[in-house]
Amino acid sequence: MTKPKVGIFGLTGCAGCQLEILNLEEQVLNLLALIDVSYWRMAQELPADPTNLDIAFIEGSITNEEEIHEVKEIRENANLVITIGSCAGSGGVQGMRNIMDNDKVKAAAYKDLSGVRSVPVKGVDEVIKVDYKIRGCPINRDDFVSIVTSLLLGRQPHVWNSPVCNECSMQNNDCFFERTTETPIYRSNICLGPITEAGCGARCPSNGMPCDGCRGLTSDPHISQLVTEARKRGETTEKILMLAKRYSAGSSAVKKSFEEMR
Amino acid sequence: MSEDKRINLEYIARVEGYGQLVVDIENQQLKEAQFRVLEGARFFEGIVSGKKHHEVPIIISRICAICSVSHSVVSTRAIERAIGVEPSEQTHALRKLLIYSETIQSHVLHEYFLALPDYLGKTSAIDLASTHPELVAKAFYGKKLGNDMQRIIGGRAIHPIRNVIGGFSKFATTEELTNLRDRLPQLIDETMETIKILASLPDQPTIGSRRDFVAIHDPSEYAYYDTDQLISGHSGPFPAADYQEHLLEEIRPYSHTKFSTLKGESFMVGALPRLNLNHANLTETGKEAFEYSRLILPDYDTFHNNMAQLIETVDCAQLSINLLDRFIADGFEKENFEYDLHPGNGTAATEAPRGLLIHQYTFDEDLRCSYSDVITPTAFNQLKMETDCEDLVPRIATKPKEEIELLLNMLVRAYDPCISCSAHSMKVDVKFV
Amino acid sequence: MKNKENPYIPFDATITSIKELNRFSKSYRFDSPEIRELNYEPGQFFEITIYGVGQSVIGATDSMFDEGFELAVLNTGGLVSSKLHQLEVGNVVGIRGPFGKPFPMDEFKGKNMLFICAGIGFWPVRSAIKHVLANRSDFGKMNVILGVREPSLFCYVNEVEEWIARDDITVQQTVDGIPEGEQWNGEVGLITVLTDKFEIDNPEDWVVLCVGPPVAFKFIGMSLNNRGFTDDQIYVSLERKMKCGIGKCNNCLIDGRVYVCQNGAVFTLAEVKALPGGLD
Amino acid sequence: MATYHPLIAPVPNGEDFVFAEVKSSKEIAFSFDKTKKSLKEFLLKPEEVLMTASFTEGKAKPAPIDDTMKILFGARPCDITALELFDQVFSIDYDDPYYLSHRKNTIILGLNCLNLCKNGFCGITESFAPKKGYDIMFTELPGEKFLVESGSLTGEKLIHKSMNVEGVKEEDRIPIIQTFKSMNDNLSNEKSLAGISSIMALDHQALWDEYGEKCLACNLCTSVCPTCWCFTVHERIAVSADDLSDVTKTEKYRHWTSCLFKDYHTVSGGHVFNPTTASRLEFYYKHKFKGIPEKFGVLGCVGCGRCVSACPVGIDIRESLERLTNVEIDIYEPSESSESSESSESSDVITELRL
Repeated sequence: MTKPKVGIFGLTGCAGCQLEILNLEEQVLNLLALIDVSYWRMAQELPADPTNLDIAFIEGSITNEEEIHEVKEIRENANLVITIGSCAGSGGVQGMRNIMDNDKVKAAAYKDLSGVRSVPVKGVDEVIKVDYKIRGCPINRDDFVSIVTSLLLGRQPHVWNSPVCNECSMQNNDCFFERTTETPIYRSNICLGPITEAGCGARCPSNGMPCDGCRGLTSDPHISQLVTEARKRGETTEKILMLAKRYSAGSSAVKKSFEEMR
Repeated sequence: MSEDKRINLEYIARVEGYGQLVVDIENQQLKEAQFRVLEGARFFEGIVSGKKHHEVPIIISRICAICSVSHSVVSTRAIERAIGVEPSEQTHALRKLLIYSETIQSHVLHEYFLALPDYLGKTSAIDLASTHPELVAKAFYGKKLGNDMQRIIGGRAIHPIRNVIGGFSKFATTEELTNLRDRLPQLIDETMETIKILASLPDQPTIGSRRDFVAIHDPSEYAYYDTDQLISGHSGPFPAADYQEHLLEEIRPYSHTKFSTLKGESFMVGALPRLNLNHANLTETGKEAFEYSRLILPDYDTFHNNMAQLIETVDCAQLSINLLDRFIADGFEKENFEYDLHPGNGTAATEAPRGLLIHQYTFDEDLRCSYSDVITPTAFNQLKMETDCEDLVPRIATKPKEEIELLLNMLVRAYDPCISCSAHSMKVDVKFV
Repeated sequence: MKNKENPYIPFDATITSIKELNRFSKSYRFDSPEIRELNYEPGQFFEITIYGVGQSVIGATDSMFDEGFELAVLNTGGLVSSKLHQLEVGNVVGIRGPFGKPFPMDEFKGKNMLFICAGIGFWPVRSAIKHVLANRSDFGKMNVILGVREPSLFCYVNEVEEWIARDDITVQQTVDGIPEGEQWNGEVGLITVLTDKFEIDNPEDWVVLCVGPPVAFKFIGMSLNNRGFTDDQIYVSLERKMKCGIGKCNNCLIDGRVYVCQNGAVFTLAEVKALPGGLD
Repeated sequence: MATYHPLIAPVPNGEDFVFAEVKSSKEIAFSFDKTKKSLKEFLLKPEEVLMTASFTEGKAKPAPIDDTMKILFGARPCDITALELFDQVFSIDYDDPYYLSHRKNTIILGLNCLNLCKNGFCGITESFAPKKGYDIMFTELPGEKFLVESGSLTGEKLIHKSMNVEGVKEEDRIPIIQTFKSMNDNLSNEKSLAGISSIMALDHQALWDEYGEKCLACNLCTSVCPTCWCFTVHERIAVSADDLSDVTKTEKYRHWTSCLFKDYHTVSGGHVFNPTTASRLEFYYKHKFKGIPEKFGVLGCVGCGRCVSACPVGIDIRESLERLTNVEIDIYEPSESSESSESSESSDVITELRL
């Protein structure tokens, strides 16, 4: 087996997905026995070679013209392009400014906007073809390992195709919707588990917090049913949709799913 | 012989996020030094506006993965102050434990993978693995332990889940805590050895400067988490809530970027400033580590931030042992989340691994965020990075270009800068060379 | 399978040859000690496991011991079929089976046989055709109708030509259309253009084996009804999601009660029509 | 013997009770309504590896089955009734070695209900007094005593070995007989699901459409249900982030799935057989009330009401059964006082059991 040449790229984001790869700890060395990392700015000194890649992993979302140019270059230089995390997959949290009053958002962050150049936040697949998306904010390392080994063995990565509720209900978690008691001060009374793709092991519900949809929609999201139920609990449609797009306002596909629902 | 050099360290590798240091040297004189951030703006203060109190910490921790615990902890604390929540002592202790975990994880990552390779003439941690496998093994041990602590206490290594407004949404089991407790002494021993190694390396770079530093301060302990006071080396303590009056932000003519200054001067935040200002409260184990380091305080040498991080790693490990012992013995009390929330303004200051981190929020009648201000350590340090060039370049300007590049790289890396976190608050003006 | 200790465990089989059937499909021949012991009948199916990838249900495409054990696979782009298309001679896969009810070939003895094969439906029917050819004197007349989307998608072309050359079997073929650049001198139109004009004398002497997409059953059934066939003379094979193959996991249930893997996959059209959702 | 086996029993979990391993009888919640989930997770694991093999070489072998003997205390009559179905499902035509091994190695200690539980309607489904399926059935008697009935040889041995048994007096049985009688009288005398299977064959599209509009397809109902056993089977490369050393290890594993998921009805190539939630709910009800009775001779519902408690959007199986059968089903809300009151006292008897 020849070692595939891999590049790991970061656009705009928190670097958490790359850090999650470093969090493989000593297994990073075993990973390096399987792949040839020829470009990874976070962990390597120059010179690095971002050309002729078998696999390019991209983290972070597109927020300016330079990044549009950069991803196009990555696409030209890589056989497979895989996004890691919700920023690269669907815009990430910073994408929320797409669906807010953009001028107000910018003004709240900077007093003088003259030096700030930005474009609406985009997931990478808005600009180039993406072969696979590793979901989550952040991704989890088991997912990453499973996908990398799948690719090495010429196997398509596994897709869950069911909601977070599937994994959540296998554990002894309390359902956030089940309870009619008052919502505690620290959390929302909406759980996005029913419309969010599984694969995280129901991480947030297992830690006492409702799912906030970081892995994106399932292939069969029952959005209107969720909105109906949440409205019964006193939420406005607008707020529910804002919550549902927390990690995905930079994706036109997600936008379409919500429009279809209306 | 005079030579004009324009050194452009684009993509200073081995820092989290992407930054650029442009240094113009003309006739062996520094003409201009600019530290720039290449990442796109994310407008976090804008994004959280209008969001409910409980949504803000989840979103704001995404500013930076490596400091996500600090952002989560400082934002929940600031919001609690704003809306009238006073969590239990247990919650404060658990948050401290989280911060210690993050500090251990972050310091170990930075020291072994990002800083030490320079001191040992290596280009990367991977390179280091071939000649110093024992150092790499230590690095993985400490980093994994720090991460496991964050997983077990916070629910996840990156972007913790369990730390919420008013307390914790879930607690670790005694078995989990005992497992962590039993692994910490080895980290202390190994870090002590590394301190001795670093202290014994000859010909280390130094920088001649006496610029000020700032950290949070608590008279009773070496503070990492939320105090009322900030303290500076030259001018003493002031209330954390008044940070905007003391740590002024100003515009400099040569740059669009905002700079934090203390009385118009640059200052440093991070491990070295904390050590300088709070060393009296180190644990006994921490003091032992300090002895091995051979540092003499006050220490203004930015390069020594690396050593200070190692001392703090030991100190945090000891503080963690103390807290874990307590929780193993006493268990956890169920949290009380019953509060009458009200609108208001609140500030919290904490120490992220790479320095002072301040969040301030205002919430309206609807408990939606109407104002927020986040100042990250890398933003505080930005001006200091540039003034350090003014201090360092004259001493090294006659050296070959490669050596100057390496030294400037080491200088920037010593700050352990995290550019992801500064990207949201700094203006970006990218000149691609 | 009944007495096997653990019905979930496949046996290993090595790929001995691979043939390209058309640009989307390949056929695979396998061998292993277990395969040589294998006993199966036309219409039964197997579950093929690609270790570490997944499992897929595939009907047998030949008759027992004629040419060995063979399965044909269309690359749908799915997990298993796409990986199967990358495999090479010598690779190992896992096989479980046979599963399901076969075509009741013994009951058909003495009958005239009409085989209707829409698209890849040809493959499982082929095993029945070969069974009849191997026991030709047990059966009456024999007609085969083949339909594919376009001429280049016909499979087992040499074999079909051999059948055409025989005088004890009538083969008719049609294509839905002819894309530019392809040659076809035969019939053009959906498979019902052939069934619509199928000449029969005594409908009760006939049995029809029809495999294709379920949606085609509706139209073919109507066409055959018009020619005088009743629904209980028409045998079809249904496709459903199958995971365990042994009636436990419920994925292949129709109408909450009929297990395709155990009660089928072969049904008469009459049975299917009585099943709500059967023709979906 | 009981002392040496792990004991699983109901323990409090937030507002609910769940089955969990306990170290001492003090942890056991004796006065529990019913556990939130059924006991099926101990017999049909949420996820179970069936086989291990090599990616390149195959050589599949069965995964080792955890066959340590366990004792499960606190199975309610509805749970035990459901086992009658499961026992058939996993042994008919083909033996399922995983289920059968767990079943064989789990000693089931039942606990009769003396009160109707929240949302339960076992009177209608006649699943409040199973005749078999347990090793021992306990019934709480006045005076800190239990009536014990063995349902198996193991149970009988256990009773004689580990308990102080005194003869049963007829008056001891009176309260139990009365309870059972009242469940029968009040609920199933004139109310019965007989004929439900033919009712299910009729067209109830309006009902399915109405539920389809509400249903989140979250699968909480199927996951808590003691009679739902749908699973799916996948292959995976069993490489974890903690061990990347051998990337050719593979596993065939199964995990619970639900007929409410689109994926459940999707075949290779992408066709979806039950594309709407309404059609999936129809499938769900038809399986429980037509398919299962026809194949196994029992109802696919034991009236435990767990799905009613679990449903986030308030779909109530009692309401749907009422609408399907025109049989009115009493909705019972237990009051505080009607819950069993003897918790700590009764532990004495259990201690003697040396669980």
